Order: sequence, then structure tokens, then C-alpha cells
Amino acid sequence: MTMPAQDDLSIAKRVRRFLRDHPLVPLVVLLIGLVVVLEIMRPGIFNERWIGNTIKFAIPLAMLAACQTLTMLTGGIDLSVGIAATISAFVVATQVAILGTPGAIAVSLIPAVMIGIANGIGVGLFRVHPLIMTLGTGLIGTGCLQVYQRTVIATGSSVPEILAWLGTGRTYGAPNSLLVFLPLAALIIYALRRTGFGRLLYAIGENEDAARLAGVRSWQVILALYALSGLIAGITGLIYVGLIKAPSLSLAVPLLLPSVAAAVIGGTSIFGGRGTYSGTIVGALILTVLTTMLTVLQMPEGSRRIMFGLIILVVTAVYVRITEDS
Amino acid sequence: ASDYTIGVSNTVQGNGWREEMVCAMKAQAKASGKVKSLNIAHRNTDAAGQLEDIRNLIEAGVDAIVVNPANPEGINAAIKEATDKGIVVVAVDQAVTEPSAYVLSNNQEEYAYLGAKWLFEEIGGKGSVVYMRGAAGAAADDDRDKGFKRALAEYPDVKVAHEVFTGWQQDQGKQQILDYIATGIPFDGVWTSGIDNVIVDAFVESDVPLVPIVGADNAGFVGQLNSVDGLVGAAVTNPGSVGGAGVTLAIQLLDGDKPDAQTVLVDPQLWENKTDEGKAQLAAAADPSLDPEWPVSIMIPGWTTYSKDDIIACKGPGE
Amino acid sequence: MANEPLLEASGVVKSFGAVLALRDASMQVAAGEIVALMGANGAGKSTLVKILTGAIRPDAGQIRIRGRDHRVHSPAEARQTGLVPVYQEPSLIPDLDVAANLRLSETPVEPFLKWVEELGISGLRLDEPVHRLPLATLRILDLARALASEPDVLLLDEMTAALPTDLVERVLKVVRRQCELDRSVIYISHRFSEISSLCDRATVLRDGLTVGTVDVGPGSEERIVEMMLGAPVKSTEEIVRATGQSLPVQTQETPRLRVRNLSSGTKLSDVSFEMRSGEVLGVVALEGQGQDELFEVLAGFERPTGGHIEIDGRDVRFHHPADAIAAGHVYVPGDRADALLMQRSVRENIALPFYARPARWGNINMGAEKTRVDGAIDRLQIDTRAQGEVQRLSGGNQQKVTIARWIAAGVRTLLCFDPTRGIDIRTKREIYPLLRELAAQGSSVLLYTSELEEVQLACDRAVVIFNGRVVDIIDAQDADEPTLMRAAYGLTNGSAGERAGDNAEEPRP
Amino acid sequence: MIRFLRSHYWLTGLFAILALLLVLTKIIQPEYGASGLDSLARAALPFAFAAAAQTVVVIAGGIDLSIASMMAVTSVTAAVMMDGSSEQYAIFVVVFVLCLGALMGTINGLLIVLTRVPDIVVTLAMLFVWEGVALMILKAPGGAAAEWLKGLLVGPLSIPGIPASVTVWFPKSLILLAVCLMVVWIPFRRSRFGLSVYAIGSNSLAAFRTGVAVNRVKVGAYAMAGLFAAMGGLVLTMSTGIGAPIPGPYLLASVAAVVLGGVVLGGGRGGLLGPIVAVFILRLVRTDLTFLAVDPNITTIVEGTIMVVVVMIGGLLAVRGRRS
Ligand SMILES: Nc1ncnc2c1ncn2[C@@H]1O[C@H](COP(=O)(O)OP(=O)(O)OP(=O)(O)O)[C@@H](O)[C@H]1O
Ligand SMILES: Nc1ncnc2c1ncn2[C@@H]1O[C@H](COP(=O)(O)OP(=O)(O)OP(=O)(O)O)[C@@H](O)[C@H]1O
Ligand SMILES: [Mg+2]
Ligand SMILES: [Mg+2]
Repeated sequence: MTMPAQDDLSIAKRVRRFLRDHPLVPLVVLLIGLVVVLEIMRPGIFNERWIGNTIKFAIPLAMLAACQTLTMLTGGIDLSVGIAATISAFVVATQVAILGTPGAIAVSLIPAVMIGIANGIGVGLFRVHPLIMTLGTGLIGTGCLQVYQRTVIATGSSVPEILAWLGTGRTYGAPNSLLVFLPLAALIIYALRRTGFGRLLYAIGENEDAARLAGVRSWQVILALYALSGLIAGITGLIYVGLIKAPSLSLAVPLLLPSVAAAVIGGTSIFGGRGTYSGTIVGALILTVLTTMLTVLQMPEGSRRIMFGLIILVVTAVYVRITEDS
Repeated sequence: ASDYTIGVSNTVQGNGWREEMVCAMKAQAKASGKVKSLNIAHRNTDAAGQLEDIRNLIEAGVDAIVVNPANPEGINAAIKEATDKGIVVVAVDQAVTEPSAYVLSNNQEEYAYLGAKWLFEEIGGKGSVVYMRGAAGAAADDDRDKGFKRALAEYPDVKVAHEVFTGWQQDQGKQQILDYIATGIPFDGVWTSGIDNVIVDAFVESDVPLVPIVGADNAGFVGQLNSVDGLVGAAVTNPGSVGGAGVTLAIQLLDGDKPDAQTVLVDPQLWENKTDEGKAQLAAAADPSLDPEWPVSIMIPGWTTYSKDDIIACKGPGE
Repeated sequence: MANEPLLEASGVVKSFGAVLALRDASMQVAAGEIVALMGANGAGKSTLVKILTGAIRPDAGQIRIRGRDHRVHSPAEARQTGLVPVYQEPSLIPDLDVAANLRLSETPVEPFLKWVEELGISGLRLDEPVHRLPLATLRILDLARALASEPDVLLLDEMTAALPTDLVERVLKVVRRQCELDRSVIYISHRFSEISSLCDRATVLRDGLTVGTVDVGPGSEERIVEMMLGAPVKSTEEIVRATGQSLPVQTQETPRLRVRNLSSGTKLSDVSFEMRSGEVLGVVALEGQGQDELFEVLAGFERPTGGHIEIDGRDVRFHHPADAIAAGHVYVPGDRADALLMQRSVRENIALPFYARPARWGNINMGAEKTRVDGAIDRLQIDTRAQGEVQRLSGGNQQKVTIARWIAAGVRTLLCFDPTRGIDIRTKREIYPLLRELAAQGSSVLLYTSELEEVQLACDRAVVIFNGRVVDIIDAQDADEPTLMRAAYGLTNGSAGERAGDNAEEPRP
Repeated sequence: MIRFLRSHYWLTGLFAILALLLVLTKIIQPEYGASGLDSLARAALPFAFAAAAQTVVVIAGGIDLSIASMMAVTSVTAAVMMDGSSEQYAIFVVVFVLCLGALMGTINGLLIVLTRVPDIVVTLAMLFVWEGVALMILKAPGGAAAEWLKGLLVGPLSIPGIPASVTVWFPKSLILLAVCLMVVWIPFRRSRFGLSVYAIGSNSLAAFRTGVAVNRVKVGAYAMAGLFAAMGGLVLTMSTGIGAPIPGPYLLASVAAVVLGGVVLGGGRGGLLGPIVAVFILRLVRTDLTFLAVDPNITTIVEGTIMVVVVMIGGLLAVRGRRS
């Protein structure tokens, strides 16, 4: 009877185990791989300017994806973030002339948070399916934005300096939006790992009955969660309007599907209980780099989209292979 | 007497151009004094969804329908059903192939041709341009592509360095041009399908020399043509107010005045900021109080009778 | 059993990532033989069953059936070769009705119904969705389905763990009959009484290793336990006696918990009893007599439709388990899957109640958390080799985590619903004293158990419930199995209701 | 009966809402009648097929984000093939396109099973792939549809012997929908395959232990979704007379209908009827809003509110139902 010792493992096995226990590593490796491919496709693109641009565009995506990650952890989803962000952006641009920058920023976050609270009440207290609830509040938000837009057509719009500076400016080559994003990301990562609230998100997502048994009133957590999601979406809208500098009525709406994609590519499960925000951030970067690839690929639009889809598939397939058990 | 009810069907929501179109319809209906109410079906959908909306409008008993068609052929069946019931149908912005409908459309092919020709001329008839199209698979984009290709054929030394679809989305257009600028591959001009002001911003923010840029007459871009140092460019008009013109045509038809032709094309104008004449046109057209996404050509002489205040108020009859 | 073995496994190895579940497992079963597979929680019994029936693949090892190599890739293939398991977890599809489940597994309905009847379940509706059935019924249906396919080798993995005593008797009878038909059974259970009444031999696993096979007979129990645990152990009675002296009862004292005329829905009607601090009060009942509802009401899951709950003399109303917890009432449910976050770590599972209130949503003091959690892990001796995810723990260790949580969070009244279900003898010997110890420190414990012998080992008194009412309250020294059994069937002499009522008013010394 | 109502409280509630809406419609627009029903049915067709496609995969425990894109592929394929070809050839086209749909679905399913990537990611990727394929087949809206195919959707059914005043209430499009769905769904529900789809959605480990070939069943479910998507694509071409390569708004609508229809995301529970009724409810809401000539922007608000409120009421009813 031999005792196969625990450390008597081949290097390959050990590498695999390491990758499995640190799922962020393969994700980052895949990201780097994509960048290398891009550089081969378009030599010279990998420069300071491009990196800056990529980060600039990845940040709003990663922030909206934070809303998806957090809600998905509880088995939910937030389809209203695209419109919530857009509303904040539009309100700030139209109110800045009237209220001044600080006032406009403060006022612009209110509707986003209200959408979040409405979601929280619907999902947490009335048990409406998050998908329907957030789809519904998204529609309601869209309508309200259009009505609001009617009332302010004559006032014109302008993007506050500070937001433009945050959205497009750079300091020592680094995008200024990092000033908002890095603390936010650190806070989210910390909150998920080291706070009671974070623990409860995972707990509710995996087994709500078990959480209840442990004395958790889940509606409280859900309400706080969706309100937070709305707030993050609102802040994202502000950063995004600073970046695009054109407050349109559908500004951040196109980011909705990619925000879900960034979270799932980063390893978050839509059924709840599994996922990390650091994975989501890398997922957002991967998607942004893929979009660039799609832009610089010279081929008909149809084949371009096919390539885009296939790359997403291959990247995640490789990732799954590397990280799965035995 | 103000007793007509007019139905409106539109399939894109949340876009400044379409908002202006709807406001022009409302303002014109009110200004005409002949419309009791407007019944507007306005949402994001496809041709099949528009069929549904038109049929609902028929059921609702409207006298005329002004429609911005999702594509030229897809809604013919419902248009036929409407005209069979004696309802007047006017297609605006985009033509339809159903012969019983009247068409009052912006000339999309000409839009692209005019701008592209100016651009190729501007870069001296040779060099490479970035071709930033609209949404892949959209009928209007296809029409514009025909115009662009026609101009391209006239300038054999002009090459398309890069062709992308912005999906008519500001953020996408901006990221695409920034990505392309980052590759460092030189190019001599940019043609856009209306996603224009973010392109100028991208050049300014990236600190690279501006190249000639062609866009639409959106308030934001027109303002930039007037104010951005070193920007040479041209705005091609693509009036959203064509909606108001459509309402006028529908009322005329209901009143029994048949126009000479079934199809009226509104031909675009080009305003460039190279010549003094062009500068004057642009300065006159500029309107910083408008939403940057709104085309500045808020009226079509001969077709619309409302005032600027009317269209900005965006109120229909009875509101 | 001289003839060639029907089933023979040798050198079976299986690892799950870092956890080596089986190192070198082997066993033999001859035709017509009932072999017990014994081992502590996490020894690898379930893993071996899964490998034999094709649910998972071994890393190495040889399995032969009737001398021929046995390679199956799915339980369906295994069934074709005559190997039919009843796994430790229910395997019926929860959202389908019973009939659809039978169709899916291609089980003939007639024999199935016959077995169900024989196993003591009456009034089963074939169009009932499975998720509405109680756990015990699910286990019986699993078994009936396995029997209906007339297996050569039947593998029963803790089949009886969740069953009340009456059903266990039926199961044993049916299993015993299998070997008369020259069929074999591999039988896993932590209950020695079952093993000695049923099995011919016992193969013992320890830490994934087959340490030997023992013929079951008088006196073999001590040997088996020694092999399982690798060391001689004190008997249960000794341990319990050492810690669990019944407290002298002070009648004046306000009871910790007083339940008056409690009812809930149709299942629970008019239950009254009292429980004092420092008392372990047993609850004894046959399947479905209202004990589930009683615990759910006391734990704040359901609102009672009538009656009162008093804690320390004050009337309380629970709207949510959180209210109950705030009042010191904590609940350990019978089905551990209800209580655990299977994908999270042992630590997070144990620490979960710490953060339930919004005031505690903030920063976690990791050091303090670790101390508390480790304390509870030590106290319950949880095998934390696979602590990264609770689902990788063996069933018994999972069960311990559900209790450890409340040891760490603090408890005044512990509502334990069958806590020793599926728990090995060593752990049981840890849990009884633990309950007694908690009681000795001033907590009270309400303990429902499906194993009647536990009542005398762990409890001070036992409340017997029949048909939603308290029919008797029996002191531990009188609560031998026959007495309890008779009471549980509602066969107490005298007017049970009155006696129970008297008891509630004026507890017997 | 009571037992049926109780166990199908969700469906009962949906039918009640539908009936209520029909009454409401009649009040708003007294002329609403057979022709209104006809256009309602025609409008519901593509949504109904999209919802059916989504229903199958959701029951199987998955989700398919590529449904609208597959509808676009099949729609343009049909339109291109029928462009300039004979009326009889269209029969072949229909068969071909249905097979194409099933094939696309099979590819989705195989990729999920083989790559072991979660369903949502695979079908998200395939959303782009199928969209690209549609664009490669047709750059801009175009193509044609056979006249008899278009005619299948128009007007009421005419059955000899039954007076027109009766048949007028049976729009061909509604009959077509019912027939297409039943031809696939009834055998599906009766088959072992159908059971297996519910089983893997309910608990795939238990299904595997019961002897279900989990992967094969999953691929089958996706293939069936592809088939329904192809039907959806075909009716798009039939109603518009052309093919359009840009996917319509059917993805979110299908998910919404599935959830509204009482199919549980995560799998195992629900049926086809619920989502179909939900589709009709959503369409009828839109009709009513058009009749009321509500300001178009308010329309969006009302639509969102109704969606949320319906589910809220449904949820409250469900809780009541369980209590009693
Ligand atoms: N403090 C409170 N304020 C407002 N409503 C409450 C409060 N506590 C409970 N409720 C109501 O009671 C219901 C139950 O909510 P509670 O938080 O107690 O349960 P839960 O944790 O959400 O679990 P479950 O939904 O599974 O019952 C809620 O829908 C809510 O309407
Ligand atoms: N899927 C898995 N992943 C990781 N580890 C596992 C897995 N399944 C089982 N194990 C580990 O393998 C060991 C053996 O588990 P197994 O379930 O076979 O024990 P058991 O003897 O059946 O215990 P019990 O009596 O508690 O049911 C345990 O340490 C367990 O943690
Ligand atoms: Mg086990
Ligand atoms: Mg509750």
C-alpha cells in the first residue's frame, strides 16, 4: 500500500492547480495574449496613447459591469443601468448651466439612485424577477428621460469641465478617470471580500433559504444592493459623458449588453453565488481590446462580427479549460 | 376646420434626429390648424414591429399616416392595407416601394455623394480617407454607401484606408477613431455618416493634426466648424424637419390637393468652412441653444410653417 | 461464501483536486450476501459507491463483475450490468411528478408501487411533484425504484439516515429479503444496530483505505469501531454519563421556553410544553406528525395559526427567523442542504450569522472571525481538509458545520432537527456531549431525533407528538425504545391530551 | 378543476389578464373586432416563436441570447432564396430554412457541451456570429417572399360549410401559430426527450444519475430552439416580404415573455402556453396604448409600469395560491 504523497505531483499539475486557485491569472494571461495578437495585426498600436484610450473606454464598461457583478452575485441582474447612467449624464449636461457643477452632479445622481431603489423594492420586497423589474424600470426611465428632454430642449447642454477633465484628460500619461475608478474598484473588491455586506451577497445568491436561516432579512440586502447599483450607474454616466462629450438620449445604453458580457467573461455566474470584481475588470478590458481588434480588422462587417463572437468563445473556452477541476 | 387625425409611426427612439422629426411633425400639425390630434407610435423596433404599429393606427381610425419606414419594402403590406381603406400614407426620410404611398424623403444617396465629393476634392483628389458608416444592414446606410461609392469611382486616386460601422452611436464612433489614430497609420480625411462631433473631439483630445472631416448638419458639429481652430470640414444637411414636411403633404392630400409627383426628394445642401460664402452659411445656421444631436436645419422652406419656438416647444395639437 | 465474488473492487484511487478521497479501496461481494461498508464521515464510502455505479470515474483501480472487467461511464450503464444504487442524496428530479420520474428511469410502475406499499408509504399520488414530498418519502421512492429494476447488486448509501424508526424496520425487512433471492447488497449506515441485524460482513474504510473486512457477529461492533477510527474508544454511554447529569429541576423557575396551545395549519394542532434552561428536551414522533411544523414555528419560519410562545415568561411573536435568532432561538434543520452555502468555505458558512444585521454589514475583523470560527471547528472536530468549499466535505462534516455556526454565534435555545442524521459514531459521540455541555452552560436544547435510542443518551425528557398533539411527556430514565415507540404510535394508556395539558401547567419533577 | 386552477394559478392569472385586456380594448375602441384580432395575431407571431424558442432552452436550464440573430439568419436566407424563384420552390425553401435553424441550434448546443463554457457566454458569442452570418448573406434589407407564403398570414381562415361570420374570428396567422407550435410541442411533451429536457433543467446531476444523456438532451433542446427561431425568421420574411439582416427586438422580449409566462429561469419548470399568452398580453398592451393615442414617451413609461405591475400581481397571487 503506497501512499501517494501530496507533493509528488508533476509540474503541469501544479501549474494547473495554481491557475485554478488563482483564476485571475489565466484571465490576465488571455488579455495579454489578445494584446499581443493585436500588436501583430497592427504593429505599433501598442503605445502609450492606445493604452490610455483603452483604459478610458474600459473604465465606464467596468463600472457598469460592477453593477452586473454585484447583482448577479445574488442571482439578479440590472438591465436598467444603461438608462440610469444615460439619465445622469443627460441631467448633468442640461442642469449645469442652471445649478452649477456641484449642484448638477448631485441632482443628476438622484434619478439613478431612485431607479435603483425602485428595483430594490420590486425585487426585494415584492419578489419581482430582477430581469423583469429592471427591464421595466429601464423602460420607465427611458420614457421619463424623453419627457424630461422635451422640457429642456431650449436650455442647450454642456459637459461640465471637471467631468471632461476626468473623462478625457490625462495626468503623467494616465487617464484621469482612474482617479474615480481605482478607489471605487478597490472599495468593491474590499467590500466583497472583507465586509459583512459582501458575504451576504454571496450567501443570498447561493442559497437564500440558508441566509434566511442564519437570520438575514434578504430584502434589506437586496434593497441596499440595487440602490448601490443605481448609484454606481449614475457615477458611470457622469464619467462617460465626460469621455464622449455628447449627452445623447441613448448615451450609455449600448454599454448594457457588454456590461453583462464583461461580468460573465470575468467568471461571474448569472445564477448567483459565484464571481469576483477583479475578474470583471479584466473581462471589461478583454472586451475593450476585442472591440479595438474588431475596428482594426480589415474585412467585411459580417466576417468581423463572426470573428468577434468566435474570439469571445475561444477565450472563455480556454479559460474554462484551464480553471476547471481535474 | 381642424378635424384630421394623423397617425405617426417611427422605429428609432432615443436619437436626436428622430426626436427633431417627431417635434417637427407635432409643430407642423399644430401650426396647420387642421389637425385634431396626432397619434404617435414611437419605439425601437424592426419592420415587423412597424407593421404592427401601422395596423394599430388603422384600427384606431386615423385619416392619414406619416411613417418613417424601417426599410423600403418591409412595410408595404400594411401601407397597402391603409391606402385600400382610403387612409393617406406619406413616407418621410426614407422611400418606400409601395406605389400607393407618397414619399417625401431626404435623398440619402445624394447626401453621401455630396459630402464625399467635397472631401475628395479637398484632399486634392488623392490620398486615403476613413469611411465611418452608419449601422450595418440598415437601408439608409446602404443608400449612402451607393452615393459614397459613386463619388469614390470619380476619384481613382482616393483610397479608403479604413471602413467601420459606428452603428450611429457616439461612443462607438469615438472609440473607433481613437483606436485608428493610435495605430499611427496616416490618413487624409474622414467621412462620417452623422457621428461627427465626437470625431473632432477625438482629434483635439489626441493632440494630432486635424484632417478634413465631413459630417451632417448637427448643431454640435456645425458649432465646431465655426469655432474649432484648424478644423476644415463640411456639414451636409439632412433635415429632421422632413417630418413636418410629411405632415404638410398629408394634410394637402387630405384636402384633396394632389402633388405633381408621387415622390418628392429633399436634396441636401453642403456647407463648408473653407470659403467665406460657406462660412457665412454656417454662421447663420449655427444654433448653440439646440441639442448637439439636433440638425440645425429645423425648417424646410415651402414645406413647414411653424416657428423655431414651436418646434422647440414640441407640442402637438391639443397639448 | 466460497464461490467466486459477484463484485470485486481493488486498488481504487480517486482524488478531487487536493483531496485524496480514496487511496486504495477494495471490497468483495458474493452473490446473496449483504456487505456493510463502514467508515467515519469522509472515509470515502460514498465516493466508492459513485465509482462502482459509474457516476464518477476512478483515477486508478480495478473493478470486476462476475470475473469480468467492469467499465461503466454512467449510472445508466451500471444499471444494465445489474448494479443499482440509492445515493446518499435523493436522486429524483424535483420538478417532475413521480410518474414522470419513473418513465424517465424506465422503471416499471407496477413493481414500483408494490415496493412502495411494502415499504410502508401509503396514499402516494403518482401525479405529485417530487419537490413537494418529504425527505423520508423521497428516500423510500428512491429505494422502491431501485428494487423495481431487480438489481443483482443493490448499493444503499445511508438509505435509512433520514427515516423514522418505523420505516427503517420496513427497509431492513425488504433488504434482508434480497439475499434470499440470491441478490447482493452493499449497505452503508452509521447505525450499528442495523449493521448487526442485517449484514454478513463489514468492509471498513479509513481515510480512503480499506483497512479490513470483519464478519459481523456478537462483539464485532467494538472491532469495527476500532478499525474505523484507528484507536479504541470509550462507549457512548460512558461519555454521556460523564458529562450529562440531569439537572435538579426547580419548579419555581420561569421556563426558558413555554409553548401553549400552539397550532399551525392542519399539521400542528394544540401543542403545549415547557423547556427549562439547562435542559435537553427530546421530541419523538413518527414521520409527519407535525414535528416539522413545530420546529418551523419555533424558528420563526412560519407564523403559528394559534397559541402562544413564551420565552423567559414573555410572549413573543416571530415574523422572520431573524426575530427568533434575536431571541436566542437558533435552528439546525434536518436537511443540511437547506442551511449551507455549498460553494462557499467552511469559514464563511460558520461566520454567516455574524453579519445578518445591517449594523454588522461593514468591515469584518478577520482575526476575530478566525478565532471564533476556529474555536467552533475545534470543538466539533470538523475535518477541514476540503474547507475551500463545503460541498467537498463529506456529509457528516457538513452536518457539523451547521451546528458549529451556532456554537460560534452564540445560542440560548438550540432547535436541533435530527442532527445526527448520517453522522458517524465518532461524531455522534462528540455531538451528544456537546449538547449536554451546552445545556450545562445554561442553554436549552430541543432535539428531534429519529433514532429513539438517542433519547436516553442525550435528553432529560422527551415530548411525544402524535397527529399534531403532544400525547406524552416521558422522563429520560423511563424512555426506553419500546415505551417511546408505543407512545409515538399514540398507544399511551390514559388520556394523553389531558396528561400533556397537565404537564404544561405543572411540570413533573 | 379547482386543483387544476390551483396548480396552474400562474397560467390562470395570465388568461385572466388577457381577457381583461381584451375587454378593455373593446371599451377603448368599440369597433375593435375580428380585424383587430387578426392584426394582433400577426404582430404576435414572431414574438411567439422567439418566446417558444427561449422557453425550451430555459426549461432545459440554459438561456439562448442568440435567438434574435438566428431569426435574422433564417429570415434573410429565406428571402434571398425566394428572390426571383418560383412559388413551388418556396416549399423547398421553407424546409431548408427550418433545417438550417435546427442546425444553428445544434451548433449552439454542441459548443456549449464541448467547450463547457456557460450557456450564456456561448450564446452571447453566437449572437455576434449569427449576426455576422446574416450580414454576409444580405448586406441590406432585401430579397422577396413567395406570394402564397405571404398569403398564409393574411385574413381569416375559410372553411367550406362554416359561415364567414364565424370563420372571421379565426385569423390564419393564429391558426398557423397554433399548428406550428403544437406540431412540435405536443410530441415533445409526450416524449422521453421532453421529460429529459425538464429533468436536466430541474437537476442535471439527478438526471444524469437517472440515466439521462445530459449532453445529448441539452444539444437537442438547443436544436429545438433553433427550429422555433427559424419559424420566427420565416414569419418575419412572410410578413414583411423581405429579409432584414439586423436582428429585431426579439431577444429581450423573448426572455421577458418567458419570465412573465411563469417559466423559471434556471430550469425545470413551466410550459409553452404561459409565454405565448404573455406575448399576446404584451402586444395587446401596445395596441391599447396606440388606441389611446398616449404621448409616445409616456407610452414607454406605461409599458414599463404595466410589465412590472403584472409580474408583481402575479407574484402576490402566487403567494396567495400557495398559502391557501
Ligand atoms: N421592517 C420591515 N419593513 C417593511 N416591511 C417589512 C419589514 N419586515 C418585513 N417586512 C415585510 O415582510 C415580508 C417578508 O420580508 P422579510 O425580509 O421578513 O423576508 P425575506 O428575508 O425577504 O425572506 P422571504 O422573502 O423568503 O420571506 C416582506 O415582503 C415585507 O413586505
Ligand atoms: N466533489 C468533491 N470534491 C472534492 N472533495 C470531495 C468531493 N467529493 C468528496 N470529496 C471528499 O472526499 C472524501 C470522501 O468523501 P465521501 O463523501 O466519499 O465520504 P463518506 O465516507 O461518504 O462520508 P459520510 O459518511 O459523511 O457520507 C471527503 O474528504 C470529501 O471531502
Ligand atoms: Mg457518504
Ligand atoms: Mg420573510
